[in-house]
Amino acid sequence: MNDTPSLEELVEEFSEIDDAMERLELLMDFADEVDELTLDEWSDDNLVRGCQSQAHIVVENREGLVHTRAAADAKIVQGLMGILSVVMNGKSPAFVLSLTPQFAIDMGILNSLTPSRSNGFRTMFDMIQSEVKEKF
Amino acid sequence: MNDTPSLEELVEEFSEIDDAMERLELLMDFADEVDELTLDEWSDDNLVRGCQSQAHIVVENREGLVHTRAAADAKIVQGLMGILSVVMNGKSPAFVLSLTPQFAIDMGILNSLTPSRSNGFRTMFDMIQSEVKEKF
Amino acid sequence: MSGDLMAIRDDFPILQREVNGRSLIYFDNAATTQKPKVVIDAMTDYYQSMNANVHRAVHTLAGESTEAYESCRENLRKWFSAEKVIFTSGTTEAINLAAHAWGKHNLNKGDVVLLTEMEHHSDIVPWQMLSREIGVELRYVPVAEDHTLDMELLRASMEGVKLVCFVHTSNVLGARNPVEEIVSISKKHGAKVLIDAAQAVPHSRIDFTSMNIDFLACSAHKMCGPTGIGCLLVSPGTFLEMEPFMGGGDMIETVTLEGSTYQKNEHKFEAGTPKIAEAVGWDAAINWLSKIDLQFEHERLLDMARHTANRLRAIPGMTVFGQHTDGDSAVVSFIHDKVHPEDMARLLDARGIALRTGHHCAQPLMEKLGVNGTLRASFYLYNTQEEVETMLSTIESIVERFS
Amino acid sequence: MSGDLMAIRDDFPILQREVNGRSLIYFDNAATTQKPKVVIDAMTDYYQSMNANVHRAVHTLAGESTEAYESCRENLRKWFSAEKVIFTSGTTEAINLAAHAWGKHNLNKGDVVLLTEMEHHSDIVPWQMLSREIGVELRYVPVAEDHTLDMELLRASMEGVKLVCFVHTSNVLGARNPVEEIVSISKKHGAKVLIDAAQAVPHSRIDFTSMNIDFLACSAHKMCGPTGIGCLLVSPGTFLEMEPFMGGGDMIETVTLEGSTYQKNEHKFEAGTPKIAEAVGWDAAINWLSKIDLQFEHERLLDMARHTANRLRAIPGMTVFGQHTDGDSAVVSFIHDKVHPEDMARLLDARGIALRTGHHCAQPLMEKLGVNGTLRASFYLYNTQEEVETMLSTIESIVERFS
Ligand SMILES: Cc1ncc(COP(=O)(O)O)c(C=O)c1O
Ligand SMILES: Cc1ncc(COP(=O)(O)O)c(C=O)c1O
Repeated sequence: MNDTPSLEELVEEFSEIDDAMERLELLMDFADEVDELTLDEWSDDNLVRGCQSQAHIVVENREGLVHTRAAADAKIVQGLMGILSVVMNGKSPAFVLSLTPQFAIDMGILNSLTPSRSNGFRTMFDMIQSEVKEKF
Repeated sequence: MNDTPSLEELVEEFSEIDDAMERLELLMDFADEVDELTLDEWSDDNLVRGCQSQAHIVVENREGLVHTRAAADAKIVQGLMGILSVVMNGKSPAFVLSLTPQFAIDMGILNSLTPSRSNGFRTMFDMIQSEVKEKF
Repeated sequence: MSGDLMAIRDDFPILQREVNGRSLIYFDNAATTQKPKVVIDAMTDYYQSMNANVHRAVHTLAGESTEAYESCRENLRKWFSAEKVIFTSGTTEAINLAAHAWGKHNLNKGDVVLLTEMEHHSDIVPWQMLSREIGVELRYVPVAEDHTLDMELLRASMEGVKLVCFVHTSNVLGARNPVEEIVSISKKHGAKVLIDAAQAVPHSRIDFTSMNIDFLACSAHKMCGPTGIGCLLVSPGTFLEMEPFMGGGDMIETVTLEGSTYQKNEHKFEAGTPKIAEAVGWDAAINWLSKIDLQFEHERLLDMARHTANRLRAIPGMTVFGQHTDGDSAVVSFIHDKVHPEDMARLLDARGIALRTGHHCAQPLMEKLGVNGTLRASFYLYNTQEEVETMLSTIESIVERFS
Repeated sequence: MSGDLMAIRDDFPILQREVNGRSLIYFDNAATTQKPKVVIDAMTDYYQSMNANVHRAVHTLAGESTEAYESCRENLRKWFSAEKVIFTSGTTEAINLAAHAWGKHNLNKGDVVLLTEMEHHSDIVPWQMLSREIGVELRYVPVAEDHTLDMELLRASMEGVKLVCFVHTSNVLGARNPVEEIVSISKKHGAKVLIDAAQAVPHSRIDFTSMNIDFLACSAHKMCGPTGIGCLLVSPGTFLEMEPFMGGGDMIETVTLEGSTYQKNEHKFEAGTPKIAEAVGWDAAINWLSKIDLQFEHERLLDMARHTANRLRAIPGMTVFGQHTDGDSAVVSFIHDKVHPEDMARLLDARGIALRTGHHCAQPLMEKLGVNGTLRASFYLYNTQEEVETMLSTIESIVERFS
């Protein structure tokens, strides 16, 4: 866990990239960081509603620490999930609840946080926090 | 009939007045030119629909010449009727049908001919022409 | 003129306009208010730099447009302390929406909808149509001799009432109704409450949640915003009882040939491409209004209305309607027994002064007042005492000359 | 780029915009088009110099506003050769209006409304709602293998059909349906016809009267006009069969507590303060469009679409929908089997290129095509061949890199 970058480091890494397409490429690389839900685990219960792509996410309580598992058909969406995984997995519920989704803007990978059918990030983020509240 | 001013003369008379209120005053003077319908002649049949004020108008065929009779509760509206009376009464149907309502704009007494609930002039004008078509 | 007022006037480009050679004096604010430059600019800027259809796309312009559109809703939520803000094309559509989406599905034949004789047609006709459709009974609270609602009769009319709809502030009389009292009576009888706040929202902050009502309807164009947009505020509980009104894009979750499922949030009631630029303009209007001391302005304008009413009452043959008590809005309706309202309005217009004439979409109230129509002067933030004096002396001289 | 095209581009301020450091390439025109400066200026000018509520006042601004509002209607009457032009907030409201004002009062339980699988949700959901309300039966003409309407099945489906509703030009496939043939079949069976012309009106002149149909719905925002306004064209005979939809100000003749009588003209269906600035903007858009050689542009854009479709088809793993035959509109829907549409759209956006992704409010058609959604590039007057080449080479390199 020690070698996972901090949120600040991630924001810096992304925001240093000038080219928008390169930023998205890097984001897509984070798709691999997701502890992936298998296809048969996809269900209406863990569906991120309002996403344009198929996206699923679950939050587990692993000995008092947050662990997310997720999957999406769009790679950029799974990349966003990857960022959330890196930032949140293995962290305390208090830490996860202290986060705001603003970092996605600061990273330069989203220009809006308004939940809408084209922007499931906010919805994913809110889903995680509310599951954390429920399960811890 | 000889001493009735022509439409051109009327347009000139009005358009020479700079002050809008004075133009309206002159217009109100024309209310007296109307061959007035008595109150008990006001009916749904001769109602100018869509006027804000109460306005009534009838067209008579007097030996092949047009004669209008009219009345309105607003003096400016009756003034407009007065102008129409001066211009149309005693004239041939062909002449009346050849007129367009544009002269009210040229006179500077209306800024719109769109029939609407605040502008019954166009409606009055159209009513006369369609009655002329019917009765002659 | 105070510096503040001068600054406010500077924000309104239309005040530079001349009408018939005179500076425009715009006293038709209850019909629609003028727009500050920031509102016009916000819409121009929207069209010049981010126009796109909202919600269903990932490209930058669509993201920005969605953000702009939804940020108006967010702003309205805060401005009105309301959780559910459904965009409509105005007050009228908002009330029709309430009638269709809630009334039709939650009221039954014989249920009573209580209205008042003071309502704008927009708060009468939708209910008459609903009544014809599903057989609800309409009952009207009369306007008393003193031009206020007859509260005794209101209290006596509550039997069987399931919904009470009334105008917060009359567009003819300026009268602010005893809102809190009516709400409390209604709630005691278990009735829902819809308030037509078209004339209230321009003049005061409304706190929807603390009013404890179910619906509130208003229009942007009467509060410095653009035409073509308004909203219906709905309490969260009542929101859940509403069925879709219009069908189409944006309000659905899924569509199959067999049937459709709907969105769960406000979008459920916003079928089709929304009023995007209009929301951007309204957002800017709210931001502009939030810098104005509305309470101070309300009192200043009400003083103007009282002064106007008093001076008009001093003119022989003049009847002035309304009481102009505290909380009323700055609207003065009047009529002269010799000079027809339409003549008066046209003569005033010849001096650049804009007043409205007619029944003001409140024919039942006109009937009660015993007139076909009135002249109406309604004041707003950019109006000055000087303008009022000009109007008053012009009216005085018109009456002198033409009666 | 030709001089004409440069002149057209100069009229659109938003084309100066950069997205992610690149000049905006806007290929989301089927969702909404951009606005020429004259349209934006007309609305600005309206708000800065004549804003007032329409119809019921005699003052100068109200007269000018009324004139401006009604002159848009007059312009549309001429543009579409239509006698009755009812303003709505868009295509969606126009179809809902037809369903409520005509369908509900003229169709009976068991009557069939014929739709197609190619419809936009706006031409499905209102009829599903009507079906639930009054029990009309909905029947859908299938889309054939070649992505055109199955005309044989259409012919075979006419039994009991009282109303045929179909999309003139598909927003997904660009397919222009055989409008004349469908109308003639429908009329032979005595059915009324409603056409969803949202995608047709931006690309060609429509002559409503000579089409011999009953309703046509369209939106201003897809033809260079503002958001928040559209219209329903209605044939004079069918117009007389329509009952009011929404109630309120402006649509009534008289209101009493007992009931109301309605206007006889289009105002009957335009309750409340209308979309005034929006009409002014639309009017300007029509005037701007009237100077464009739409036939020429249509062919230029369709060529662009064909070129795009061909180049895309050459990419391994790419599926392209639609035929792009003569008369079709310049819309290309496609999907790659390795690169998710949302990823593709975001990567294109990183290069300033705006495409839409998703189901395009046509889920039944998506189902038929066997996809959840597509990418869609749609071209309009200001788009250039260079922009298309940029998009194509960007797509090619994205596919190479990310699949
Ligand atoms: C074919 C078609 N019909 C209807 C609509 C709905 O139009 P609006 O959203 O403007 O009401 C659209 C646009 O999205 C469309 O493309
Ligand atoms: C009290 C009241 N209710 C309703 C309305 C209708 O508002 P709109 O025309 O914006 O729908 C108005 C304005 O005309 C009003 O003054």
